[in-house]
Amino acid sequence: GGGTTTGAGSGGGKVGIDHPRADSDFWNSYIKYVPQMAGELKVELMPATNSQNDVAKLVNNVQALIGQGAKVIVMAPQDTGAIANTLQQLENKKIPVVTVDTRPDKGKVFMVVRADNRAYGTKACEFLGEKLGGKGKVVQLQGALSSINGRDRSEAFSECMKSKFPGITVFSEPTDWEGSKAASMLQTRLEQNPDIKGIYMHAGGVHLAPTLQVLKQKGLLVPPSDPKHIFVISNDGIPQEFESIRKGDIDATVSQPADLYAKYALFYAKAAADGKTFKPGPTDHGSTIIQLPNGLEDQLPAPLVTKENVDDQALWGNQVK
Amino acid sequence: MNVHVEARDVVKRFGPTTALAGAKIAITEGETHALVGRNGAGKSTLVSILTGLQRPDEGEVLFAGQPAPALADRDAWRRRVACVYQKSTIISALTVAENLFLNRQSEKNVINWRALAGRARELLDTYEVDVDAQALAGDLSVEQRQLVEIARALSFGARFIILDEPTARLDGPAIERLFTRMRSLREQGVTMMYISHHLDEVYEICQSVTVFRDARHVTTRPVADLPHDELVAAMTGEATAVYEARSRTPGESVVLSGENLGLAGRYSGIDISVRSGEVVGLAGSASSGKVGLAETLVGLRRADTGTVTVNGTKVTPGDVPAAMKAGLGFVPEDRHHEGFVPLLSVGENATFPIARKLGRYGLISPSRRRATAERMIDSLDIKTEGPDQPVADLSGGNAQKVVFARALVDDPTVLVVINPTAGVDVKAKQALLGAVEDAVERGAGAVLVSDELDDLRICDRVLVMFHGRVVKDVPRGWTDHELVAVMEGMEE
Amino acid sequence: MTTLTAPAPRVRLARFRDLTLVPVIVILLIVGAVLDPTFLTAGNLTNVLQQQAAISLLVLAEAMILIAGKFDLSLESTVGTAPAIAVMLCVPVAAGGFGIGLPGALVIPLALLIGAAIGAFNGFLIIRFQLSAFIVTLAMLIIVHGFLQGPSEGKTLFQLPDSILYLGSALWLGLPAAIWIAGALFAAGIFGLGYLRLGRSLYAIGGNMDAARAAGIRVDRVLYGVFILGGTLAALAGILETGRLGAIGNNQGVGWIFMVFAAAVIGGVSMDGGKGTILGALTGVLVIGLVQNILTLIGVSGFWQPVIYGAIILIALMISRIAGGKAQD
Amino acid sequence: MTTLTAPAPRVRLARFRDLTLVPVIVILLIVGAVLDPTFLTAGNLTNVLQQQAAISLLVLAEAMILIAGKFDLSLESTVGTAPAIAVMLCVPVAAGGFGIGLPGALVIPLALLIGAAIGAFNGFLIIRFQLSAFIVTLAMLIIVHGFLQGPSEGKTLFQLPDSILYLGSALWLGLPAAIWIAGALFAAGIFGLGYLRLGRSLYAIGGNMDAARAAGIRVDRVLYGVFILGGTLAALAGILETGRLGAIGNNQGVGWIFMVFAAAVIGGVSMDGGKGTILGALTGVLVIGLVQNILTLIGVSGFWQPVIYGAIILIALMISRIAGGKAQD
Ligand SMILES: Nc1ncnc2c1ncn2[C@@H]1O[C@H](COP(=O)(O)OP(=O)(O)OP(=O)(O)O)[C@@H](O)[C@H]1O
Ligand SMILES: Nc1ncnc2c1ncn2[C@@H]1O[C@H](COP(=O)(O)OP(=O)(O)OP(=O)(O)O)[C@@H](O)[C@H]1O
Ligand SMILES: [Mg+2]
Ligand SMILES: [Mg+2]
Repeated sequence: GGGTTTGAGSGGGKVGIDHPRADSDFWNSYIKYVPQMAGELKVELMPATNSQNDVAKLVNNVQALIGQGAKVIVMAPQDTGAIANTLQQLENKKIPVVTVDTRPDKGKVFMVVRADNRAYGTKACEFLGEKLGGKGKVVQLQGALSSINGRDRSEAFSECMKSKFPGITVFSEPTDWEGSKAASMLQTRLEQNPDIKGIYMHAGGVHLAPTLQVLKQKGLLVPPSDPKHIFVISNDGIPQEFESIRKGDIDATVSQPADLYAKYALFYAKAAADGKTFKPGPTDHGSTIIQLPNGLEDQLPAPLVTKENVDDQALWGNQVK
Repeated sequence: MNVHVEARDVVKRFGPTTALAGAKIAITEGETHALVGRNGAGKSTLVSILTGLQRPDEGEVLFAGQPAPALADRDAWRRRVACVYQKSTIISALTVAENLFLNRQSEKNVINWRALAGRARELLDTYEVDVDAQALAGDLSVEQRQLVEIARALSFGARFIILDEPTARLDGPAIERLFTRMRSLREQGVTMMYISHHLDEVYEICQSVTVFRDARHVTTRPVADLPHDELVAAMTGEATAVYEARSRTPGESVVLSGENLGLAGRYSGIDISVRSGEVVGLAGSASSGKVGLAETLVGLRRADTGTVTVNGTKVTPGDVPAAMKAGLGFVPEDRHHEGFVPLLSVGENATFPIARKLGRYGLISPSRRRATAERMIDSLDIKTEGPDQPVADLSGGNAQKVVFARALVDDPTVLVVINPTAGVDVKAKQALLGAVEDAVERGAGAVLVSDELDDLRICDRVLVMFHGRVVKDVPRGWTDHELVAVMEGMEE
Repeated sequence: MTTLTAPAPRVRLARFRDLTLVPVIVILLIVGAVLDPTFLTAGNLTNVLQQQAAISLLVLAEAMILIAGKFDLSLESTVGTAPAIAVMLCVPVAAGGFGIGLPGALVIPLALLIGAAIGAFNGFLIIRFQLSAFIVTLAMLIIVHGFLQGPSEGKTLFQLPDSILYLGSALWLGLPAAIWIAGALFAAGIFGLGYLRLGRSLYAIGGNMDAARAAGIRVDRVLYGVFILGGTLAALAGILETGRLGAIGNNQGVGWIFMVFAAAVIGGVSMDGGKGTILGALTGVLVIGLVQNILTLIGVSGFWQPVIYGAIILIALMISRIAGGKAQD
Repeated sequence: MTTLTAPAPRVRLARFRDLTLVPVIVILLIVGAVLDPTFLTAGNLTNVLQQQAAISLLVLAEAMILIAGKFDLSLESTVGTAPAIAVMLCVPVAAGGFGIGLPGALVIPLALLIGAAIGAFNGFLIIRFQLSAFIVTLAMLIIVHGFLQGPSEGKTLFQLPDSILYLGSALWLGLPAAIWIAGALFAAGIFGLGYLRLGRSLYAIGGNMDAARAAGIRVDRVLYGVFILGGTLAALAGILETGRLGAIGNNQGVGWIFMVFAAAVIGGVSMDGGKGTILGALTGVLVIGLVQNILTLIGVSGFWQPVIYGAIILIALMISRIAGGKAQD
């Protein structure tokens, strides 16, 4: 929209932003995109806070941001229940909220910017199911069970497997987003079931290298033409996953659009500050806005990346360096 | 004659306390030199300075005329001086053998445990210490631990040995054995510094004596030139009479009794009853079971058989609070172990058993605690900055007095004291024994367990134990010789 | 010599040892005011206190347990599990409950009871079986958290009975109720450990358990009491936190225990037992709260925040060491 | 009397106290074999050992530090940070490096050096300034982890010099090199703490520091050595882990320290210093590793896994308490 201002204090007002964590590849790409996109969109950003994956800290940070005069808050609550009170306070203060990546269970939000995590799980299920021809054994390396995104992915994956590919046995391993646990569990499971044919990793950033390392040690890192090949699908879309796809080490990934997260979080924040409103329906950027009980959600596309489209420059993983 | 060790104008302060104020000592080569003084006079502080554990604030230490080595150079210190410290330096989690040869387990790099055990056994045999070299030091009795410390200090082959109250925890025969060793070391030309509150020991084993009073040097003299009362006067700064046990007639009511008490491995078949106004002594040589029995009476141990009655109340076995509630006060054997809480103040340590009387509704009134504590400090003559000083900062003897104060603070009807005068100076010893007698005169009954015959003189009768049984009930008027004979099992 | 004439300052110093962190707090207040104008506003300082209210109750509990010479790591799990189980006992299945449907008014007493029960079980294992407190409560940390994660299947509980939300969100006389509650409990703790027989016995037990026993203190009973009180306080902290956040996430309380220890130890409570005061622990909590608040206000990069945070803890530790004058343990 | 006549059995018992967990291990082996046929295969047991190799080095380090009466929580952060910084010193900017470009062959010595430096700094604060080891190393845990997160900006390091991958992934004589390395280091530890004067001095220092000092042990120097060795072992653990995982994530090592303590304490090492053996600690590691393996094999629901896991730790603790016959601390 037009009418943007650059002067401090005038126009829409300051946008306070809280980052959810600093220790994962995906979020760090997001964090890097934020100032860049703010520059492009001419959003007046306050210094970002970081809640280190802790809702209690998120609540504290938001209080501080309000105290410092934030007019809009962008946040990515990893615990979607425990911010209900904070959202209530923000509503009382008439401060619109844009949430990224997660959809709060309760409390008003101006816009939820996220890709559908259930869709990730389903996409992964469909990919593996087809590759395996509907039978065999697969392992899913879960994130932390207390994380909503992890749960959405694993529930959707398991449900889809049950309904669409009943011939496939799924082993679910809770790794707490830890590479070390992922490696140990995968290794043990492969020992027990040498006929495992597929792996779904919930987070490429932490699961990719350990998985490859285990497969390499077992001599299972072979091209798809080899009958020993294990099909691996990842989640995130970081550059290393693309590289592995090109090399043929893994077969696919679901690209979670870090750049779009940052871009549209700020886009909607600015719009909220400017008093704009939105309605459900398709958008101009290839996504759909849906109605939630407590607000709206812009469901950004999360493309499946395979050897065919891995070099597509539109993928965020091909843009970062 | 050469001066072997000398300390000059030593000043040492601990916060507001001045432990040594220009003190000095000079020890001639080959002599056994006594250092005496009241509790808190600064003896142990001098020991830590002479052994290089602490740096004096002022003054210097010389060995054979040469300045002492740097504090960091422990090996050089250890070549010059070996020491039995007043505070235990035994490491409980290690075996006796390893404690004996700590940090010198082997000549070569790799330790040969079998050889080490052999050397330890040899050493223990030499000093006639009846302890298993392979036992964990933590499992030993206080006395056995002390013997291990002595054996270790003597085994270094140092030309100068310091013994800081080595006999406070030993019984007669063990003391005799120690003296035999010391004499033979002296014949080999070893110089020794000996600290004790048993002045007769000073006369028996030492050639000269230095007296400290109030952190200062008072006098140094050959023991032959310094009669007993003059020595005591030098220590206390005033003429002090020898303690006279008082006589009294015990009442009729039994305030403490044990029936058919037995504890496997310690004692068996014990019946004991103490009347109001009576002091009953418990004597016996090492391992006679006397301490175990006393600890059972107060509830520190649970007997296998039998019952204990305090003041008419049958006490649940092994329940100290119940016994105390029934009117018992006691002094445990090992003050460091069961005696006091080092970080807490003198006042608090002394008043724990009467906390409920220092205020209502579970409250403690600090001012009343202070007043009570000041009274105890006064009556037992505890050398401290005041009721608020942590007990950890007190000298050994003064800490013992705090433990004693705790036993007396509730005006007990029954008093059980185990080696109560261990490490306590002459004058204070009189105060402590006097306090026991005072309590008894007020109608209490007391059990006094002691390895010191002098303490037992205040007893109306002494029960002698041997191998876990009471072998004789000796009435007042015994001679040392008689009593020792019974204790050694020479007479039935 | 000169020092001998002045025994009084010693005593006074000893009393002030609780307050060695006060200069640190003053420095933080000045630094904060300089760095950000919002900092010294009543609103912001109230926020700091409210944010620290729940964790401060854990510090209070842990300080008492440490003074008594023991250890409890499981407190952090109780913060989430006690209110969560209580809620699940009350709300319908649709809201994540067990379907037992106890009245919602019972939720607070239930939560406190569960906290007390966890504390009692810890005490039972540690006192009766003489197991290592550290490792028992470490195992219990895992187990108790499992009892939140298991029944809730990792989901956040956000349909809560109103009663459990009240304390953590109400205002009393213009200040959050949580601040009043924490303040009152700290006052009680300072008083209890300073002037009550029972409170003083914690120091005796932590300082020398055998001597405490020989002085007639019922050591086991007191220790049970401390563990139970600790669990109850942790449950109360959980209730306050639940009210503040409006829901019970699976991670409620997770990771707090390190900060709890940091606050207690910076505040002068010894890990070896027998040393420290509740007032000191309170100053420790305040230091941690102020540091966090300032770091948030000035918006230090999330990546480097831990380094600055840890460094400030170290500096506070050194100041308290230098001011306190004694070696720490 | 009775005790005096029977010294022999006592000694034997003392020697076997290291092995109180052996029955637990035997039970776990039997249970595992019954529950899953894969369990007792050479392949699976090798996996267990390989999975535990890195963490076992931390247990070795922590056991020594605990025996010497100290504490080091920061080891877990060194596991990630030491190799990561070493890698960043070597790899180009594009791969996440600093652009200094040291030769890749240096990466292992560099990592070990960084680990040693972290240990030395811990020692410096604890020994020189007499600060509480618990809280210093807690702050260092946060700071050291920040030194991974800060420069890497939270990104996983994927492009590593080959040399750092070798040890954690190579096979020697058909077994993973990590197992040989951990085995050799444990053998050295058992020997060193059992038969060398230096090793024995750790027990003396942990048992009674004043007595150790009086016995001529250079307490400070030994303690520095222990902290430095601890940091170096943690760095080596990090190298092995890096090789096993093929990348250095921001969470490498995070959360290990609790398991490290659990293994050491179950294995009989006292938190109070002066007690325990390296062999005992090793049995503790094995118990933890077997429990994790069995839980993975039988596929217990992730939600309830912590409860079972914690309960097994408690049971192991009780068995080791009963078999050991002594109160724990
Ligand atoms: N570490 C310390 N801190 C504070 N004061 C101390 C410390 N060590 C000793 N003192 C004080 O120094 C004085 C001398 O103590 P020292 O132990 O040398 O006495 P002592 O002559 O050995 O007495 P005793 O016969 O009772 O053993 C005492 O007043 C004691 O309280
Ligand atoms: N903790 C213990 N465990 C087992 N046996 C012990 C223990 N302490 C002492 N004993 C043994 O019990 C017996 C009786 O000891 P007790 O202390 O009651 O006698 P005692 O007359 O005081 O001996 P001593 O004068 O040597 O202290 C001795 O054989 C002693 O070695
Ligand atoms: Mg002395
Ligand atoms: Mg005895």
